[in-house]
Amino acid sequence: MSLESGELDDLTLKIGRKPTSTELQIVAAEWSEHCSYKSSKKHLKMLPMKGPLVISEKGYDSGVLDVGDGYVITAHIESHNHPSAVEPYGGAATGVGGVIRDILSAGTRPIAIFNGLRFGDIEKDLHARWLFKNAVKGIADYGNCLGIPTIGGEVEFDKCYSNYALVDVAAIGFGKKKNLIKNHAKTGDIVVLLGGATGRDGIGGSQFASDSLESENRSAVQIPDPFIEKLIIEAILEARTENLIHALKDLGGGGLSCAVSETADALSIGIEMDVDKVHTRELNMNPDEIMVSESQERMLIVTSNDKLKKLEGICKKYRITCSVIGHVTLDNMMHVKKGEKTCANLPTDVVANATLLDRPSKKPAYLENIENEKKLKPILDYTKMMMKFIASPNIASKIWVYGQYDHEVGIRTVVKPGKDASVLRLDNGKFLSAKIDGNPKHCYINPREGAIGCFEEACRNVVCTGAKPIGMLDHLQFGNPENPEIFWTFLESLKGITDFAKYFEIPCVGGKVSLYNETPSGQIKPTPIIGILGLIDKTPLSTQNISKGDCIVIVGQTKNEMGGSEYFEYIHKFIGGKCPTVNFLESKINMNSVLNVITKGLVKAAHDCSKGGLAVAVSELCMTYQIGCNISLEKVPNQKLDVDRILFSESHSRYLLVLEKKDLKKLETLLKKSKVEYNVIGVFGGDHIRFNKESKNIIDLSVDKSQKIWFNSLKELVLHG
Amino acid sequence: MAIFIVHVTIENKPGISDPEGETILNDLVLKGTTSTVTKIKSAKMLQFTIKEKDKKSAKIKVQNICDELRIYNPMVSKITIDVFDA
Amino acid sequence: MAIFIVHVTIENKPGISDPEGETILNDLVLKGTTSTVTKIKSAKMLQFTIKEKDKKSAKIKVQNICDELRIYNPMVSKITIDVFDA
Amino acid sequence: MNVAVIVFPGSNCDRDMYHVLTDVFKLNATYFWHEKGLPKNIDAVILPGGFSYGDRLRSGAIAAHSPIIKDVKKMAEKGVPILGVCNGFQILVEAGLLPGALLKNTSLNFMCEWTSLIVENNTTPFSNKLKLYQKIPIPIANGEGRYYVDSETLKQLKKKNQIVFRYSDTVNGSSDRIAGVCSEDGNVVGMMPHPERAAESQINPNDNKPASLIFESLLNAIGVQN
Ligand SMILES: Nc1ncnc2c1ncn2[C@@H]1O[C@H](COP(=O)(O)OP(=O)(O)O)[C@@H](O)[C@H]1O
Ligand SMILES: [Mg+2]
Repeated sequence: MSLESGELDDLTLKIGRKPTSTELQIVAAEWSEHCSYKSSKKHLKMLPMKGPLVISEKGYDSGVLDVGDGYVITAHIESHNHPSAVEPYGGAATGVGGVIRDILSAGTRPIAIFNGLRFGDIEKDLHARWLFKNAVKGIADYGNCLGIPTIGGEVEFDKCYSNYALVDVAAIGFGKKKNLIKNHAKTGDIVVLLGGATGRDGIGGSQFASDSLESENRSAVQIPDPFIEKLIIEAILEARTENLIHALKDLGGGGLSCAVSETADALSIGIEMDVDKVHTRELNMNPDEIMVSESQERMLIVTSNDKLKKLEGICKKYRITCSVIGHVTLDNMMHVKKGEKTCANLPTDVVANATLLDRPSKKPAYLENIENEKKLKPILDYTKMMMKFIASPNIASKIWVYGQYDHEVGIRTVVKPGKDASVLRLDNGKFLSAKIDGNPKHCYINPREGAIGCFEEACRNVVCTGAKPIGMLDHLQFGNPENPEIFWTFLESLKGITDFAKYFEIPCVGGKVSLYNETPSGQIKPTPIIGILGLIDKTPLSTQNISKGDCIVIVGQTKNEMGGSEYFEYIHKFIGGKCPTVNFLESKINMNSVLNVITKGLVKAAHDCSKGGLAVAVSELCMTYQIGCNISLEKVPNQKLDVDRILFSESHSRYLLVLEKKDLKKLETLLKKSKVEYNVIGVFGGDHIRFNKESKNIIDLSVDKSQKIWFNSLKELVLHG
Repeated sequence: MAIFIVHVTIENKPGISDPEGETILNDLVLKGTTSTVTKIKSAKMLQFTIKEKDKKSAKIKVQNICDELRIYNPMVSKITIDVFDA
Repeated sequence: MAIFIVHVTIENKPGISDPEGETILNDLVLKGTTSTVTKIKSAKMLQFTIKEKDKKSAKIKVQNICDELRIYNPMVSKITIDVFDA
Repeated sequence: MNVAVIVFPGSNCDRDMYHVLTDVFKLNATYFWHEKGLPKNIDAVILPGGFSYGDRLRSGAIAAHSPIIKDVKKMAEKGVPILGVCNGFQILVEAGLLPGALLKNTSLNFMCEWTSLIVENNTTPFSNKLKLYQKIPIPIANGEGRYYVDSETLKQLKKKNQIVFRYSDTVNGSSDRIAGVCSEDGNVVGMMPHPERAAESQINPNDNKPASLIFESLLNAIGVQN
């Protein structure tokens, strides 16, 4: 672990002397990209962070939203890409552990986990398959053991992730507003480290996450212990209820170095600590190792001496260790001692605030001609093509994944995974809907429009359950920021997200930046992920059967925007074309009208149109509800497109609505009034999914057969190749 | 050709924690009546039955299988291979 | 008193199916390049470090622990105990 | 009427069970930490699901040695209704209160899905309100849920009417599709599926009545009028 060249001078200048070895380690951890956001922080300020429901407090690692009646939800997103790429099981599992502790730090109980998974081409690449299988198992074993339901996510495969993995995890917490931890501390308060013992595992992890995998330090593996984490959750929540916690911080990247310096900096205090007081797992750990170890399942608590006994009692009950490692001082210094000897004594604001960078950016050369389309080979048999498409890893049902996650525990899950967004019931009678989405294929072609598209897609998914988006989480994952072309794609995505968030007044309540996502074969495609939280005041739109004679209505225009579509990439092996663009006004009108008709109880089901276009969205409805349908493609509002473009364009702002015929008039009146583009495109019934154009049949799938393939192909691929 | 039984023991590398072994020790064994146990490490074992010309080649084959098919992840675990006559 | 390492191997009794071993054999090993493996059985191993006066007493102690604390479930599993010098 | 909900380190369905007992079925329920003893005036005991001791060694194997299990055994002898759900079932089996073993699912994966049970014995304190062969839509969520008994024990189970619930389809490879069993006296019942996840219409996409009857059976058994 080391500082970059200029940074050593910077540090020496700031503290007026040569740093000690421990100081170097502490600062290197805290000034790493992962902990300091030095490349991105200046720019992240553009995101709108305030809103009527947002509660901001100093020192929170997660966003807090007021959901009324004295309750709050908290949310956070993290990734664990580098560790998962070398040890998918432990990397993914400890990723879940980390984000859960961020939720816990606010004093709320974690109630849901989301995961976004990205790997290379699992059809051909055995290593990618191994990574995928083990990452899923890691998340399952960790979340299931904690008893926190993993209720949603996404899975995507793309060659750009070969020999690599993107593992994103988001978590949601819930609690009483009055129980939120109001981080504070006063001189004489004590600093307690609670949880697992500190070992040599994960040393240098945060810096590892900030390096490219090429130069990886493979010692940074972390072993998950969900059982300890579960006990920590219960102990912390009990201590919170008993008012034993003044300030709370989880230990993540950078270990004690970051937790101590950031807590001190956020609360404008100093902390003096002794590494000999830290409970360790291995003998003879030196101060440097103890300060930067990233051993999992640890929390830092500031409390007062008179509360210590009670806190120790709780820890004893839950059989977890807690050690008093230091105390609060007045001097805004982070003073690390080993017994009597001083190892480090640094101003906390110096440690916690790396010098921010203003990196150069430049539009990448590859974007020059990316929108030009090549001539495609005509598809002779669309039915056959659809069967192949439905079985393809990106389109196939992800039931093999979410079936391994306990998504029911907590008995809040009203809408289960497998639909657009999952919905949880809250204790105040309201419902929370949430989904995360990313789309690197779109973002590669147009980082700005692609990122906006992810944002809109996540909103659409939440809207389809009847929820109004109230908050957003963003996770910006890019390659090496020192490359101006990469940095340009980062800035473009960020600007797009900012513009959309401002237009829709959806505050950003949390986020994360992960850079240096590159492998020897190159940079990953820009992969921003957006998580949306939506609130439902009355009833969510949940499972009702679709019956014969029910109508299907599409809201929104289908446009000639095939760039980055699954159809271009999977069927035609072509990367290019113009990617879908969101028209903000149209997006807003469509979103509001769909919410309106759902709230009025007019629709039985709503589904958004996204990956794979209309053809896949309609088929998903049919396969999920086990019923056939007849679709007339000429009725789909579009820009005079060929059939394949109507079928497979991934234009945004489109929704499919299912309703009883008797409600159609009312629906049309409402939709007309709000001036949305829409049309009735077909009816349900029978056991075949049929797409026709001017009475000519284009696609004809048996519901049973396609459903089997759609449900099973991912599992078959993973287990039996 | 002869038949061999090959035991592959997969365990965490030294220095890497073993939460399962620790829990079995602290929450079960040390709560029992025997107090002379000082450590428990958990491991996984696979017993291969393989037809090869000799012990050496049986061992090499199994080692290759374990490496190629990622039966274990060398980042976290190490394996020990013992060959026995069937 | 001396220190011994005692290996307890817990495996399914004959007749009890072992889906794990079968899956590793069929979906992994036999799809690879080696075809001489005819069977794979999975087992769990616990390595005890114990302080006892001799090997024999180490073995008996561990056997007792396994029986009393139900380290294995006798309806489905059997154990093998091997003692080594530390 | 007082129902004890036992909490082990790693239990994670305790709060769900408590909610259903108290908020839905208006029973008096109390949590008991595994190191405590059980008072005499307990009318029923429930061991909820979760991952006691992180499922280490074998699910339920370590928790079965908890101090409270001694009292649970005493209650079992006295005929007090005792229900183990999921990990609670595994603990009862490991503690020797119920026969058999719970092995890894044949899929080798954790499985969380909705399935359907068939009632095979409606004389226990947890099934007396159900009809024989009635179907119950209910979710499972486990990794080691494959119930196993040897053929001799199976014969005994059948003879003594100890099979309480069967899966209507082959779900995880359980012997004779067994999903739940009871003690010879019938007062101790263990089941892998989660009735507490199926008893409310809001979270049950199918029909919550049958699963509710499991709790109403308990009300009936301990003499609560409703
Ligand atoms: N990794 C995962 N974990 C849990 N649920 C998942 C995962 N991947 C997909 N799902 C679920 O499968 C369904 C379909 O996902 P996705 O294809 O991403 O939907 P959409 O196209 O609507 O964004 C959703 O309910 C989603 O939550
Ligand atoms: Mg969707």
